[in-house]
Amino acid sequence: MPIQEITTSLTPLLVVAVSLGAVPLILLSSRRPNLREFWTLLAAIAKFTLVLTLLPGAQAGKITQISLFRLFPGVDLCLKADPFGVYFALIASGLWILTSVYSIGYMRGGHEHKQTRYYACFAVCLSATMGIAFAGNLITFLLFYEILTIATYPLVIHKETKTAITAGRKYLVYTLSAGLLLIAAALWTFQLTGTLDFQAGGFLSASGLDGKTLVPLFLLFIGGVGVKAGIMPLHSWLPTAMAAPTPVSALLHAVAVVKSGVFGVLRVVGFVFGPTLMKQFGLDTILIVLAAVTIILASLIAMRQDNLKRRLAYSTIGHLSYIVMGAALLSPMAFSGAVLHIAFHAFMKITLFFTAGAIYINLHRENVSELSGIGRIMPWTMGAFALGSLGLAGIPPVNGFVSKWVLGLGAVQSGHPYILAVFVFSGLLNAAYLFPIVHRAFFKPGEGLEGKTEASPWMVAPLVVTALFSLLFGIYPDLFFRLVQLAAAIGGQIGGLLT
Amino acid sequence: MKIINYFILIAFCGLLIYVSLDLPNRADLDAVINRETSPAGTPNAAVFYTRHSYEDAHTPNIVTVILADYRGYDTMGETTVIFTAGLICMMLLRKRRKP
Amino acid sequence: MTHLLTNSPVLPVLILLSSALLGTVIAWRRPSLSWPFTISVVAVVTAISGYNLVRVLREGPIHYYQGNWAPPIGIEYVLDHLSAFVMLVVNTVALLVLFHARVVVKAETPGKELGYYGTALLMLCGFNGIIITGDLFNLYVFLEIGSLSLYGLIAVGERKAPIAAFRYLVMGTLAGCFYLLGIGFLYMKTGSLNMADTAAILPSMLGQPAVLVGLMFVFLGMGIKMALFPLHGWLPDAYTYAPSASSALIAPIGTKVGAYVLLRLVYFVFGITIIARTLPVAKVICWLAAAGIIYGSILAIAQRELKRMLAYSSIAQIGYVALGIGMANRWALTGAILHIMNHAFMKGCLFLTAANFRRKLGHSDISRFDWSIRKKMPWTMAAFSISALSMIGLPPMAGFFSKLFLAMGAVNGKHWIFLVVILFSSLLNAVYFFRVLEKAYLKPAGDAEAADGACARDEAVPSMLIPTLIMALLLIILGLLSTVIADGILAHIAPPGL
Amino acid sequence: MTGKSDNPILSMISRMISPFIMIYALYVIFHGHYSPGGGFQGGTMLGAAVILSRLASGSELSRLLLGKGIGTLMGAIGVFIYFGTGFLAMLLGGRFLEYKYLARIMPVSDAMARNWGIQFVEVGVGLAVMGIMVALYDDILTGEPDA
Amino acid sequence: MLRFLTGHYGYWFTLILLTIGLYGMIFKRNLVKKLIGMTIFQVSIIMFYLTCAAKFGGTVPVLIDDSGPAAVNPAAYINALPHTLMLTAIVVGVATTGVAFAIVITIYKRYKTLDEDVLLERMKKDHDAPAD
Repeated sequence: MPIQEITTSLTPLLVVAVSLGAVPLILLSSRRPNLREFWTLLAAIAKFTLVLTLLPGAQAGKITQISLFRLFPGVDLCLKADPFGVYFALIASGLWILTSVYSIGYMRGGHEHKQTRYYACFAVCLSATMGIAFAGNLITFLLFYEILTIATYPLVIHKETKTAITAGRKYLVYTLSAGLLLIAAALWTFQLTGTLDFQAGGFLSASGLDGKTLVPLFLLFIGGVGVKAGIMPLHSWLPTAMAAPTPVSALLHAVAVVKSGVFGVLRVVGFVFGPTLMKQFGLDTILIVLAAVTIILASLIAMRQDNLKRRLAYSTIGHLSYIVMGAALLSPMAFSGAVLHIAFHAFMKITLFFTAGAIYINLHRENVSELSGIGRIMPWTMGAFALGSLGLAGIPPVNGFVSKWVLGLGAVQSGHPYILAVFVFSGLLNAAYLFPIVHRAFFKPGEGLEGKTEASPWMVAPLVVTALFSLLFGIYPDLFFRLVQLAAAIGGQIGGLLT
Repeated sequence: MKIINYFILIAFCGLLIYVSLDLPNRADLDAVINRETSPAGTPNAAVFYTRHSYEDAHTPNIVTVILADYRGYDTMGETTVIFTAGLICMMLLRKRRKP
Repeated sequence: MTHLLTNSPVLPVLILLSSALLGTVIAWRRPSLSWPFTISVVAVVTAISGYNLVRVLREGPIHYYQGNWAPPIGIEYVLDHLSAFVMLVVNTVALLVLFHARVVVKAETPGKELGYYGTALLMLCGFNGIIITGDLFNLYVFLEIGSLSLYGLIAVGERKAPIAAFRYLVMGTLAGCFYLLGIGFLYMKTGSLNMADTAAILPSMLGQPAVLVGLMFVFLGMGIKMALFPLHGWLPDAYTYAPSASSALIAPIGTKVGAYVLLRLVYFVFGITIIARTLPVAKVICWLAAAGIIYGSILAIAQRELKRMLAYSSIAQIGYVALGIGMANRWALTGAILHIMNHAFMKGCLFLTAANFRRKLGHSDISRFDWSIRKKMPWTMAAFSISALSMIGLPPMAGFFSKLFLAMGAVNGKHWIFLVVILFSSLLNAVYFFRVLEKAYLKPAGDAEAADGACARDEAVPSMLIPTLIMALLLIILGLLSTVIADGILAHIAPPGL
Repeated sequence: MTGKSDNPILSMISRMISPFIMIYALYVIFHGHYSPGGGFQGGTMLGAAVILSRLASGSELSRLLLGKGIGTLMGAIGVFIYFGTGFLAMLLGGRFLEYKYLARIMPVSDAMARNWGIQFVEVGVGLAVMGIMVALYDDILTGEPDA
Repeated sequence: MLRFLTGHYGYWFTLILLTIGLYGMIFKRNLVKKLIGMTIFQVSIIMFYLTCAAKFGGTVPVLIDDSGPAAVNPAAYINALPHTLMLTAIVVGVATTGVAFAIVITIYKRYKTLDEDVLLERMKKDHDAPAD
């Protein structure tokens, strides 16, 4: 594997700590909303800039890491900012800024209760996500993974209605059991190899293990991370959790939580098992089948949903499996496609969720069938929605096209051309369940819309921005931070080790 | 429930008889407890007491010496036990004094 | 003074004992004196046991001969890493709980402070003696001191308390008698009462019925004392009806001491290898513990009364410790000892919060909890949440790490079933703790927003709140440091055959 | 039973024999070195003597013999004598309960120092046992206070 | 065989006593009878220890010759250690019984019965609030 130079610095720790540090401030200023939300924004921006400082190193393929005290015999609490981690952290923290702005508009517009708890938990979630991104070994990963689980729970049940509470319970049962599976997997791995440090190309490949051990171990791992990644038999918490307020759905169920899941899948495939083992014992086939089934089924189910957010949730499930598929294909191109899709899908999907939230706050409508004609009164919002749906369907010039294209190339490169069929078919399905909404919004006469206008700028601005980003990335993918090169580098780093 | 109790009782009794068969003969002079040294070669406490109690404490009554000197700590312990009992009875039963 | 410090191993027990006597004499006329006196004494004792731990870490195990009679002639105190560590934990928890106890005791057992604090001191004295002694019969004596005080501390409780105490007394005395009978058989075979000496002699008479039955009786006795699954009958009522202060004092420490003695005897007297070759005690312990974990957790779900729920969860938690003892490998042993510490703090914290609820709300009935108690006592609820998360075993709380070690032990020993039990049980814990948390934090739709103002802040007094919060804080700190502790202290515990 | 017994013979006899019981108890305590006996046995007898007078002539009268509620205190003092003896040895440079160090403050040989130490201890035990016996009797007789 | 019987009948008596004590503790529904069973149990354990202490030709453990350790013949005196231990055990038993009776008196004062079955239903009857 390529020798990477490792520098020690506090920055990863600061990235994790900054929003945690914001929590007490947020709690203390619960009486003064403006101050409270100032803290949130400040933390968000600080976090983003801190991640930016890590970026050059990552682009140069360097690793910035810091090892704190012992967490488990032989395993430190280790935060390691490798290119992949920095990439994920960049997306999450960047989108947090927009989401915070949006949340302010949403929570105030909706006169939500317990906003302090909301912002505090939000900050904790982001810290946990950063921790997951920078986790240098499985135990650290586990630590932040569980913290994320718990910190998300109050957000899911935020509304405290019956449905929200049941959704929260379901969420807890799924994610806690997943965490337990992950614990079992990690400990078993430790028993087998004596180390848990992530390593490009996988550290399990060093130990000569046979399929009888590896397949169950792999299934344990996938069970552990697959719940958050929404792989098909384990997905059903995700649509239920849409009971949460829209910003939560937006950030956590399009960016932080689910993306942590797929991030975990990529970590497991690329950094625990490694392409070689995956291929050798046909573990990739398991993953490919799961992903393909999920992609198709999710899209099919999405078509039958009338509730907009549920439809988006199923679309999310489908697109997460694109990423899983990219991981399973085990070729450099496929990996970089998956990595790209993490970012691009985040932009598109967050746009759509923002839109749904704006519609809900503005018109109190959340069913597709009620959206007739709203395009005329909310042109910006629905325009953004249209862009997002184009992207999800994979139609140029929106960024969804780029990542899908790279994924397709990866499929060919890794000798699974038939996967292309899956991609194309699901693309059609995407179009089939998203375009009708756009059509209905713009070209059907709506009723009960008299005197309604565009939603508050606090909400419209972020969603327009994300939509524009999607467009720009589609036109010139390497626009910001040379994301594509970074993704390609990561893909090469993981997939290039296939021997 | 009663069946279980009977079972417990019978099991207990059987266990005791089983173990009693293994115990050395009563008052047997060469049972382990009466030997000079234990199987591991360490001195046997009981014999040591018998031999040394007088020269150690100028007290013929071996029991007294063991009670108050060799194993005096035990004795203090159970003096404490009985004091504990007194204290508890006081706590449970004595009329509270008016403050 | 320096000379006294060379006697430091025996000092905690002596100080506690003498101060129980002095306290009775001093506070005879003025019972109000007894609380400050007790607190200062326990603080001193805690400091000394901390000093002992440091000393052990510096000098290695210390053997202290009472009356300078070398074993097996006399009684020896063995201050090794294990005993020093457990002793420090026990005294720290007791210090915090007793600090918390002042208001509760004055309210729940008025006019009995004198006897109460004296008995508490004697209980601590007994437990310290049990932990540190190296003599089988001396252990029995101090076991009786501790148990008698427990009966008393429970019996002063509410109306039903004496009945619970009586059941506990009968069971406990039976346990003591079993223990006495067991060491009687051992004495008949070995002619020695010293632990190290017995451990040296036993291998020569491996597998003889008397030794095995002796082991069985000792195991039975300790099983009752530590409320191992089928022998737990006394526990729920005792914890529920005891005065809040007592249950907060007993739950963290009482059963742990039984578990500690079991660990001592199984690992250091009989030796795990001998047991493995002759009698499947280790296996039995494992299976009983696993059954107890499931049983306790499920029954805890069914309870309405907070203290009762905690009592059943104690049965489950002691199961973890027993499981760690039974699985008999280094990971599991470390996990068990860590869990002795962590559970002491968790349960202590939980019972302290229960006491705060009883003090402020007048009840600790889960079905009567609602969102208002969070408004009334936010800090107590915060402490409760932290310790609940810790009980469930979520990072970064302490419970997570001890369970991690135990699970690693299960993996290491290839006990897949026990691994499943350990992991699955934390889901059950989640069920019965989140039930309480939901009630406390979520407002069911329908309650008017206006009612928010209705329930003003009504937090427990500082003397009750501070120890609760300290414990909650310790849960996080100890959790993150657990591996440091394991490497620094517990790694030195080297029972033969491990 | 708390009232004065109206049976003259009982009170007469008890008052006659309880002093003798006490004397014998003291003998048992102090002669424990040379014959079976010692603190417990003697202490129990002392307690028995007091309890006998309690039984026969009621607690009002027999309180003259041993005040009510003093029992626990006596117990504490008795245990403290024991503890003190051991602790004194510790202060004088030995281990806990290492009586031979008492020779530093007593003009006797080590062995005799042990002898004396045993003596003190036995007295303490006797006192404790007697006190607690009587205290138990009194408390159990009183029954639980009406809260 | 005869040697074996003479050597073991002592144990058997104590074991029978033990079983009787356990029977009392398990089967009797009256608390005081339970206590009696408990006491029998303890006393029989004491007897067991004392049975172990015996020696053929051994006499009371009070030395009659004071001519140094070597001269003393341990076989001449019965084993004193169990006796000492049992002095302790006796006192422990007394203390336990004392506490037990204190508790029993409290129970009787509150429930006016010592029969376990009656006690259980009276416990069910009174729903008294927790002490506070």
